[in-house]
Amino acid sequence: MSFNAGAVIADFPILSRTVRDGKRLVYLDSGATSQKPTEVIDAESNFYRMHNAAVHRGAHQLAEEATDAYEGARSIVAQFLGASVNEIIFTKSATESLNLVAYAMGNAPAGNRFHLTSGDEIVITEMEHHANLIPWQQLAARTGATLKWFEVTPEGRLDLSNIDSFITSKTKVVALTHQSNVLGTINPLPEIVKRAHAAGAVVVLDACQSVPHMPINVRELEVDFLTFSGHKAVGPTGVGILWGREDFLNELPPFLTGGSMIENVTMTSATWAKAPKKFEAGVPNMAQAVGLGAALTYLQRIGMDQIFSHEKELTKYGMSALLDIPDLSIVGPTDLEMRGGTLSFTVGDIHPHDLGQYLDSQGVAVRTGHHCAWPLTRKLGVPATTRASFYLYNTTADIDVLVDGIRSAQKYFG
Amino acid sequence: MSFNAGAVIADFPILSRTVRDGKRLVYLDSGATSQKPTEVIDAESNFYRMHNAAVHRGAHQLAEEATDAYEGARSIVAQFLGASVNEIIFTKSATESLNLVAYAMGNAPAGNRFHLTSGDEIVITEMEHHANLIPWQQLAARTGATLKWFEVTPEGRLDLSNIDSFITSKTKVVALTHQSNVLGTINPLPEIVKRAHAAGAVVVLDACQSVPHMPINVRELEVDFLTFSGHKAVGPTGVGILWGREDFLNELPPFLTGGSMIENVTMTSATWAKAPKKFEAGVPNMAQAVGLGAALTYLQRIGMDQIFSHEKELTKYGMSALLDIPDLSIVGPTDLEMRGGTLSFTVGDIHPHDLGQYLDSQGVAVRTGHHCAWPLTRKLGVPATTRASFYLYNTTADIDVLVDGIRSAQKYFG
Amino acid sequence: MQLDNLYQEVILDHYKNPQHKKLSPTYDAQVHHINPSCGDEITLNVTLSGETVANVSWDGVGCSISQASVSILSDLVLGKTLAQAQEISDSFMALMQSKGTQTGDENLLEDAVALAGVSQYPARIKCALLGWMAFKDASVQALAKNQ
Amino acid sequence: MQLDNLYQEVILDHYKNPQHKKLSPTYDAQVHHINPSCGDEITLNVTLSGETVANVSWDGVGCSISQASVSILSDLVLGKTLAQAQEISDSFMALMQSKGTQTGDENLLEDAVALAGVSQYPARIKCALLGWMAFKDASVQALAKNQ
Ligand SMILES: Cc1ncc(COP(=O)(O)O)c(C=O)c1O
Ligand SMILES: Cc1ncc(COP(=O)(O)O)c(C=O)c1O
Repeated sequence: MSFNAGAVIADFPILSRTVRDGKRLVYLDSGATSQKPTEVIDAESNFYRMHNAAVHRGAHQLAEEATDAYEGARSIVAQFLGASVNEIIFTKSATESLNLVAYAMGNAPAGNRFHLTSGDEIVITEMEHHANLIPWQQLAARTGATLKWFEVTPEGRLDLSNIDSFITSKTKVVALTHQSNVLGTINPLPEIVKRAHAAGAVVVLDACQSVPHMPINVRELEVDFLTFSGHKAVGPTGVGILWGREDFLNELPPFLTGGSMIENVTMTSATWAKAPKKFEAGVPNMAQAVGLGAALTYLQRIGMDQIFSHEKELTKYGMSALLDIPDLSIVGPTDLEMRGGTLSFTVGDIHPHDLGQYLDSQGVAVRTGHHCAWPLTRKLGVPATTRASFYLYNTTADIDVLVDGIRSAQKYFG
Repeated sequence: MSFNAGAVIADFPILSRTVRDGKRLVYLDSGATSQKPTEVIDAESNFYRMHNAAVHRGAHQLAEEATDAYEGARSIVAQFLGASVNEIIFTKSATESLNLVAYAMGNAPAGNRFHLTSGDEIVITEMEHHANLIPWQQLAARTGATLKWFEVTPEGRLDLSNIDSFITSKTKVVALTHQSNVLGTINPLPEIVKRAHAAGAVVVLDACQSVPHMPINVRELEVDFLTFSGHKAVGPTGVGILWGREDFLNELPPFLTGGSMIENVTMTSATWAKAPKKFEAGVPNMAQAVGLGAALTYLQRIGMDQIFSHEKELTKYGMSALLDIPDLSIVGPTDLEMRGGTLSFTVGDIHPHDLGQYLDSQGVAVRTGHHCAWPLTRKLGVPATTRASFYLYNTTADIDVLVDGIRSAQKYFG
Repeated sequence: MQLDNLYQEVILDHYKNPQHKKLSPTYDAQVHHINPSCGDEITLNVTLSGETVANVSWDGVGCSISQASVSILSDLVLGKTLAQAQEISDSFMALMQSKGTQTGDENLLEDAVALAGVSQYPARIKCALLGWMAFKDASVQALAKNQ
Repeated sequence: MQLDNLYQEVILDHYKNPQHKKLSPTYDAQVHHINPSCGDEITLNVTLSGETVANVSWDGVGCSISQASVSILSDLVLGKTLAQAQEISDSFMALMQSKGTQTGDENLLEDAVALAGVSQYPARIKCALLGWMAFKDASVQALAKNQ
């Protein structure tokens, strides 16, 4: 391993606890949510202990300090993504971010670039998380636009064979995940973005499973909107990011309305501040934004390329160890190109829920079910899978415990 | 004082810090956001250190513990409000809660109780915070419904003289604040609720400025929806509550869509879980919900009636001390009946921003401006006011510093 | 191992040899229930004769707990009156909510007491209840239809 | 007291005796700017003669910083070419963003250097800039109109 896994583990207090009668915690559920290093936990606490006040609203010293801390966190996020500060919106989660874009587009009047109507098309994929599927279903229903999707091949890749005829001048939005939270598949963005832009569509990227795990630069990706959740990136719960191109953010109507997002208000009408304020109504999740700043600073200190290659090694090790287990099938690509550290699988007739419960008894935390991508698991013909997902604090020793656990589960339920 | 103010102060670490070259911090801006006791800060940290996992989604021990902590917090909130657990929805803020209700009503199809159309009316008041004003402006614009409002008298009370002809069978929603964040006015709910229900309208209560400060029981208030923000109730930032009657929540369509709020999902359609899950899409703000549980537990231990009477004494003391200052005018009721511990005022020709800055140099944190209730301040003919707002950790000594500060500001700018 | 409280022999037996797992061609009511968090699904048919459960059959996919539980349920309620079935169901509900403090009334619950261990695993209670909820729903519908 | 850095004598003088605070009846451009966080408002008229600022006048409500700043600005730019006004404005902008590290170019900024202390109070920078932003906006509009 090119970085010191032991030192990393020591940064995460929860990893030194035990579960189920003294078993070492082997946490392989970072795809659902990541654990937090001490400095992130402390950043949030220190905000409350020292600087807490409503940002942007007071002329007093605490309000100045709170504003500095909050806007400082925005700068960190901007720098982390290669974006500019006015393009970074703090939301509560990726789910809110995606709903924000979909609802705001629904609010766009005729003449606005984001106005949708029947005849327009929204393109998604069959491997989307419900958070990047249902908001578009709803937007389509509200506007009369048509929802279309790229299908998934049995190998767990997007079938882009008909991309040129599929994304057309009718397409207004292409919304897709960067990396599947079930399959681990990394989607071929350049091809999709190029085609979408040629057709005049905007690209909305669900980067929940990529931003925490690999170096990301929004300008290089050339997408138009991008979102991720803080809690999956060693950050606090209750904070997500929406990034958007500044001119798009200024054209997009607001979503949540209320305090701090206004320019002028009368009883009958209101006008809006510029982005990012336009999209941040109310007293924001200040301590969580500050915690997310600390999280990205932590990740950057370790190095996103280091993290990516560490996970790649784990995936390689895990893939071959898992494939050695009789009756185990990987759901998703078995080659290591263009895939991340998420391994979903089935083990013979053992129901994932039972396997997960058995693994839990051995201290191993995995996730089982449809992973909020129900249409995908249905398409792949599995009602549910077991998923092990890796992060910077995992080691091959964790994978060994997983593999031993699966083998003894086979005996237990055999 | 009927409770030990010194002991309370010791619970709040930030109150022992100094500002502006060693001045004791006199925090009189709790109307904007409250400070946090150690046990709230620790509850959030401990969640991350010990129990962090995605709730409702994993079969492993951490997920069980996280779910227990999160659902335990829901029970605390329910009990605090005299509600049942399925009626408590965790949002990110009161602003989100109010947008949730307004957007969800906008999503209601014909035949649904919450469906609005032209001919229907939404009634609000002139003293609403932007968060309880703009979402209704937007809903009215989207549905064609008419927005009407009760005016405010020069004394800062609602003018309800025409209530019977104003709330009619056309009225579908009456949305109002329990206590004004500018004037301190507590609105006469029984009269309004009775009339609204007689007309068949639902009552949405913005309780941001009441829930933290007085005993509240939703069944006794007889409103239909109620919201407040955690951060104003000694809780964390990034969490708010929406309470609604269970049958109403089950009839109301969802707002944010995504993971965990579904019953079944295909590529083309989705059905919803029951409340509260229906309204909590995505991995929730778990640590913040747990922190809010700790906050309400803390408040309840001190006693909401104790807090209310403590603030009442402070208000009495503060009101008479302020009215003693030449050129100072209170904006809002000067009698002590039906008002809370929020005192807004102007001081001669000194602009509130300058006064606030001067007070800050003395260690006193107040808020200045329109307090996100711009139509109200315009109506009252003041472009801005200075606001001192009290909470359980304030004392008459704080008010003395405020009053001294105002008097020396008069000399400074005189 | 504590896990053995959950996966008792009886449960694994029912899982491997599920009872009444073949949908009857005729029925008074058919329901389809889903566990949205894990994707388990069940279809369940009920036929009444007056107020007595004349037939129960089902099909579905799910974990050992959900499959064993519906298998046990079918055995238990078949031939019982709806009132008796209700009593059994109430008792089972209480057992599931007992957080490991109860062992269950063996006279009433028979094989279902083997599911007592589930009450210590909050995430699994919904698995155990899936079939019971389906039966409740179906019997109400069947009764309504026959009246 | 540190506060004296903010409220320099010059500022309080301009606040009490604001210059050019009476809207001219005619103008090439009139703008209305608002500070949404505190509610301060300003209306500002500009008349150009070629590329020279022939007249500036304004009215508004606001704190001493915003009122003094627009008063100082009016004095400063009157009679200057737009290029000179731009140079002054750029220099003032830089001063406001200096977080107390600069004292300002007195030759260029004249009375406006008294506002240097504002740069240490981030919440007040917007107050100081309100009039400057209005002038920038109005002069662009006036130029466009005259061409
Ligand atoms: C009366 C009132 N309503 C609504 C809000 C909005 O609350 P938040 O900003 O926490 O969403 C506030 C506080 O800002 C308030 O005082
Ligand atoms: C790919 C993907 N998109 C969206 C989400 C939603 O994120 P959140 O639940 O944090 O809003 C998740 C995680 O749950 C995810 O894995």
